[in-house]
Amino acid sequence: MNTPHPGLWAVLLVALPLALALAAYVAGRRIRPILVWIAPLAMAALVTGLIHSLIHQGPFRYEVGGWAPPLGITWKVDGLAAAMLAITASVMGAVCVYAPGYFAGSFKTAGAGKTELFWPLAYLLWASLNAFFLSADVFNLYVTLELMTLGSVGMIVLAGTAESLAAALRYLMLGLMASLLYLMGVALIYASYGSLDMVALGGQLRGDPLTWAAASLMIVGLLIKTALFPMHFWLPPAHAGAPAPVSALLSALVVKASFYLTLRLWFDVFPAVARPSAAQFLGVLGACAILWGAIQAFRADRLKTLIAYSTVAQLGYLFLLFPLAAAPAVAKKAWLGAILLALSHALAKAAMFLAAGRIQQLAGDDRLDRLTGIGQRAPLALSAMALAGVSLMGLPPSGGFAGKWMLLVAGVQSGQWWWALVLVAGGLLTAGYLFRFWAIAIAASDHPSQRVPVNWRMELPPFALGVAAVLIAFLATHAVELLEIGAAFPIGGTGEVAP
Amino acid sequence: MNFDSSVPVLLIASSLLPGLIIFTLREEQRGLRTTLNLMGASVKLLLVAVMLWGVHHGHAYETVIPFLPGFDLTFRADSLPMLFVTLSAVLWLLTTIYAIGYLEGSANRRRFFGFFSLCVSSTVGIAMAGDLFTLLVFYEMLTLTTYPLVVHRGTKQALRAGRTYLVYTLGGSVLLLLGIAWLYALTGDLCFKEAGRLGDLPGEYAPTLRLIFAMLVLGFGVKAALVPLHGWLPQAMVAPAPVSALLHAVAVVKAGAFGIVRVVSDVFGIEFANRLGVLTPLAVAASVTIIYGSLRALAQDDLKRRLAFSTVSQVSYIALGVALGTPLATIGGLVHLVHQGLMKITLFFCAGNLAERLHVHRISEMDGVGRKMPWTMGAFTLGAFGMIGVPPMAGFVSKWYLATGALQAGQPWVIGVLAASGLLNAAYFLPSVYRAWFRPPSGEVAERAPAGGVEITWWLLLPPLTTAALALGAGLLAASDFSPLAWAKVITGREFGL
Amino acid sequence: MTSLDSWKTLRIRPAKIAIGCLTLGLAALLACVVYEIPERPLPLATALQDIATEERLIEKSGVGNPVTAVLLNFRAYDTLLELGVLVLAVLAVQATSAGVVRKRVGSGWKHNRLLTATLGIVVPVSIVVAGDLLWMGADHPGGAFQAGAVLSGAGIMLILTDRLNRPFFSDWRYRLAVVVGVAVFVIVGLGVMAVGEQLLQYPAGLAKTLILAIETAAMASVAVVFVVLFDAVAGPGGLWNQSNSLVLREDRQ
Amino acid sequence: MTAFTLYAIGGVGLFAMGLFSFLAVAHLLRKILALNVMGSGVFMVLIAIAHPERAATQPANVDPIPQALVLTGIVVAVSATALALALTCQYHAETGRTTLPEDSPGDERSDR
Repeated sequence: MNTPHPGLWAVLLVALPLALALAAYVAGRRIRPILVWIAPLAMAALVTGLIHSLIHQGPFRYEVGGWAPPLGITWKVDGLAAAMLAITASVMGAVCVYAPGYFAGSFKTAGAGKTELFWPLAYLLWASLNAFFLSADVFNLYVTLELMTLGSVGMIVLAGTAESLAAALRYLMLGLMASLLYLMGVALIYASYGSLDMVALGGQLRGDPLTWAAASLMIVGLLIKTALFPMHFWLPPAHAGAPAPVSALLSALVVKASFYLTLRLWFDVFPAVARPSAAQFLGVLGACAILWGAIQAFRADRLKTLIAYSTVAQLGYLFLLFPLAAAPAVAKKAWLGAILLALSHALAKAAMFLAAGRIQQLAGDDRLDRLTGIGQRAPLALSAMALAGVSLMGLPPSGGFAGKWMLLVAGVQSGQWWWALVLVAGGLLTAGYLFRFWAIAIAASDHPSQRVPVNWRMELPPFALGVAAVLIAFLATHAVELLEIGAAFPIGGTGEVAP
Repeated sequence: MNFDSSVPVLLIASSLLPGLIIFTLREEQRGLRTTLNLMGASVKLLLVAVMLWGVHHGHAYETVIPFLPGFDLTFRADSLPMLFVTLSAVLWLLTTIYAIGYLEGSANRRRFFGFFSLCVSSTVGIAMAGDLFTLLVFYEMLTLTTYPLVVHRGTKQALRAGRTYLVYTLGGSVLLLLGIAWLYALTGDLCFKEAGRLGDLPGEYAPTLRLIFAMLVLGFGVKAALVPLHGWLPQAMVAPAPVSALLHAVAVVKAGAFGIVRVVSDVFGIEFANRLGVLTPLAVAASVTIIYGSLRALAQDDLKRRLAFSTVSQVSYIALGVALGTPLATIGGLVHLVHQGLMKITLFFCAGNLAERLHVHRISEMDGVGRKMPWTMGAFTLGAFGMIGVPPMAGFVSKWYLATGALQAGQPWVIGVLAASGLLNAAYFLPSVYRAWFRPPSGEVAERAPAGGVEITWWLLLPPLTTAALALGAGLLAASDFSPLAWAKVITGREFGL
Repeated sequence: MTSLDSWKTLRIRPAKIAIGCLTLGLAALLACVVYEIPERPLPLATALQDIATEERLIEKSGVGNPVTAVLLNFRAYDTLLELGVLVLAVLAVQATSAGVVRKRVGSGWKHNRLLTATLGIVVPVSIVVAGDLLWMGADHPGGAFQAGAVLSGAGIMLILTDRLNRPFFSDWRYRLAVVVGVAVFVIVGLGVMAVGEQLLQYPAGLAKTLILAIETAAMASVAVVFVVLFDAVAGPGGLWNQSNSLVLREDRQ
Repeated sequence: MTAFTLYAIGGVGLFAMGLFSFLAVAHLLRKILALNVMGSGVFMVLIAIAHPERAATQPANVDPIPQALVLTGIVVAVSATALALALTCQYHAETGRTTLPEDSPGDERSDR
């Protein structure tokens, strides 16, 4: 047997977490060390293997079951998918190391059996995220979307409070409604083209009313799941109410997944109906999200609510891609910028939620007015927040800066200066609400600070994520190389555009 | 990577690494922290010495670090960067020594020294940046790393000062960010080049370029405390004395002034900027700042506030120098970058000593302090005379060149500004000197130190004495080969192609 | 009473009218769109026509019923994930009710003679019917889900008559039964890769056997999942009974 | 009007009715029912697509793919409904409410 088919990596990326989830459910605590330490390393190795084979053997399609479309389901493995898989592995790995400490510390009294459920749920979520990023079949994507929704809901209610129940219900209801909108779109597409394969559809779609209606249904469904303004209202209670490791997964990964599919559909499948006016409209919604999310974050009285509203705002940035990429001359820059932003936001937001969980545990509460001087008790967690915050604000030399700078240049170069203004205004607002927290955290506290030993397992993962959110900027050139692999999108070149 | 191209990186690393390591240390590991700090500062000085020698012999140290596609981090150390790098390296060592003594026994020293080192790294990055993008990256890093220092004490007042600082600097950053992006969209290249690179653009771009110039200068002007963007600086004096030294001399206001110099001379080019007609408004703004700062300084009783407004006034000499657009004035502006740093840091060190030892915070409390702390007040007096521009102090040299440059530019009104400023300087510095030496100790000072001198520890005394000596030396030995003046002449010669 | 108040008693609010217009518009739009579907060509459906015309494709699938062929061979991966959805539902429901201290209460129907007599018929018949559905599903309508649903009916009856009264979640055998469908699916899917095939690509000749194995496991999972879900929500002492006043009435407050 | 269009338009109608109910009604059980009606609408459209007269497999047979999709969709819907019911019961048990806090009756704002 010669070199393994690159599909092997992809298969294992889905099968391994799935199998581990089942094992975790049946076996309970017995396989905990595998879940916490070994599996994340194995997943990292698998992602590395996949990226390696992508770089050397190029992008590939994988026909699951050996049936070609339109009969079977295929995966499309390209650079963008690999980047999403890699970021998923990073965040998941950090959460796996972090979670035992969190649940041990936060749920001493509540049902201990309940926290056992975190593991099968998290690993199932991991499997469904990976399956989602790989899939190129619009119906299969529907099933994985549902998997993600149910998994997320199951994890939100682990918090066990009435608020988290309400948040989970709201999230579930809207998620199901959004999925059904999406599914109706899928039905219409199949009815008029006879295929569910995104690659095949991409070359064939016409710009007629039916396609337009199908595209709208699918994309609106996904926008609800991405919590784009004004459909964001379900997000803050859900992300703020969940246990911290769960919040990290939801804010960093789950909302990115539906954004990822929106991108794929918009640029790969529906270019015939994706009109510039629609792109500008999405940009406007993104801009509103940036402003509204920031204002709400500024008014938040709890740390986790603040971070959750920050997610609403940061998701808005990603939607500036649509109008900016509509200008061919700067499309590459806009692409790179938006993807870098998405990746660095995933790292930064996960870092923030995990650090917030630690801070909440130390302070017994995450109300901002109780956190005065908390920085002295959890310096490492606060450093993680600071590093992540640098990236969120878009200050150099972080991944957030890299992304925003590329978007900014794209905006100015294509003469769409209003998006450039939105970008910088958003950065200022972000600084506003983040410094509001930091000022509280580093203020001199009235009580003499008790020394708390650093809980490495809970403070190192967010710190590492924060560092990664900053250093990812230096991987930007490599990110371009990766994203170019098999890109049907307008990436390519080095981003150099003649003046 | 050969030695020449790794030097700029090493120079940044010599403060970055100690800073990062300090964060990992425990608060109690005082000895290790001090060793790291002093080692880093010494290594940096050594590197600077090597580079000075190299640049003097015609080397140019260049490094390119790939960053974003189309936007690399480029570092280039030739004569202008070296001027700033040398200043900040020397002052960093002295400020570190001072801070070790000053913060003895206070809380959060790990945080302080860590961010302090990062600040200096950012400053070196700003100095050596080979293009506007790199400059922007390090300029923003400087903003970020300074904030924890400004709010170091964590009091309400400090937090308010920190907020003001952020509002001003981040506002400036926005202008800078947009201006640089616009410039890039226009020219596709952000590299610095002597005499600028925009001269070839067609004439119809002139209004756009003027707007970009305004955005960039305002962006840098925030840190350079150009009126009316100076509001953060007097507030920030609530921070501990070493931080004031950092803000006023080592890094922050200097970074702003340096940015303005870069924009005028190496992005637009002095000649081209003159043709665009943007230099005169800049000169006027600088002059207004000089007079306004001095007037406000006169009205302050709080010593550190008075010094802060004095900085507002003095830093604008640098902008004024390049704005006048003649070789002599440019020399005056550039050399003032160094001179002002040396003199102002002396004054802040001394003010810190007074506060620390005698709890003197106001001018009106300074009666007789000279008798109690003769060495400190000696350094203070030298610094004050320098600020006024008394020969042969360094300040005199700068003002002399500025004045002759103004004549060369045919703008004699500037001499009036300089003279007025000199008088005002005298008016707000001489009373404190007079009180210190010629009035008997009164009130609290007398109580605290009933008999004889109460000079302070060497950690706190050595730095101001050194800087005062340097300020004196820079004036006395201005004609020598390695004086700041000689460097400024070399730089100006290149810029004007002389 | 102002006109506004009468609006409220009718409970027709402007928001509802707006939503009504919106959804009506959507309905009209979609109706127009689907109305014109029959005239459209299907550009990408060529391979599908092969299924119908070429008997070989169906033969290769190992089963005679085209729907089963799609579910367990052509698009078996969807079905695998769908079984994953079932597992997730159980996990999430368990997470919801885990904090609840369950009082196992009897339904009081254990000694109802009519029910006992019915059970004696229904349970064995269900088992037979389920087996038949599973076996017939290969070539006729039916299959694992239908069979599992029928089986679960029997299970639910046992629960309602207090004959099956167990803390399902804490019994590892039930947890194993919940996941066995996915587990067998994954094992088969990966197993065929060992003989050099793609994921879930059954080797020639083995298709029917493997599909039956998967279907049997899936049936077990489906049956247990439905029973467990029913028990958690509506069983004696389940969530429904704990919130005894939950009816289709809006809050009074 | 062919059988296909009849079913398809019926499905679209159900879908829209479900959507209206979902958006306009606050009671959680009604919302769950509404979602199921919506789902049935989509399934009906898919079944219509599979109709021989419209099937991708013209001219011979019923198209098995949409039928398989419907079966998958039903199982997903059942799972989701079970979870939604469990959550609703638990929510009601803990808070005594049958609506989410934001769209309780009397509040003009409906569930967007």
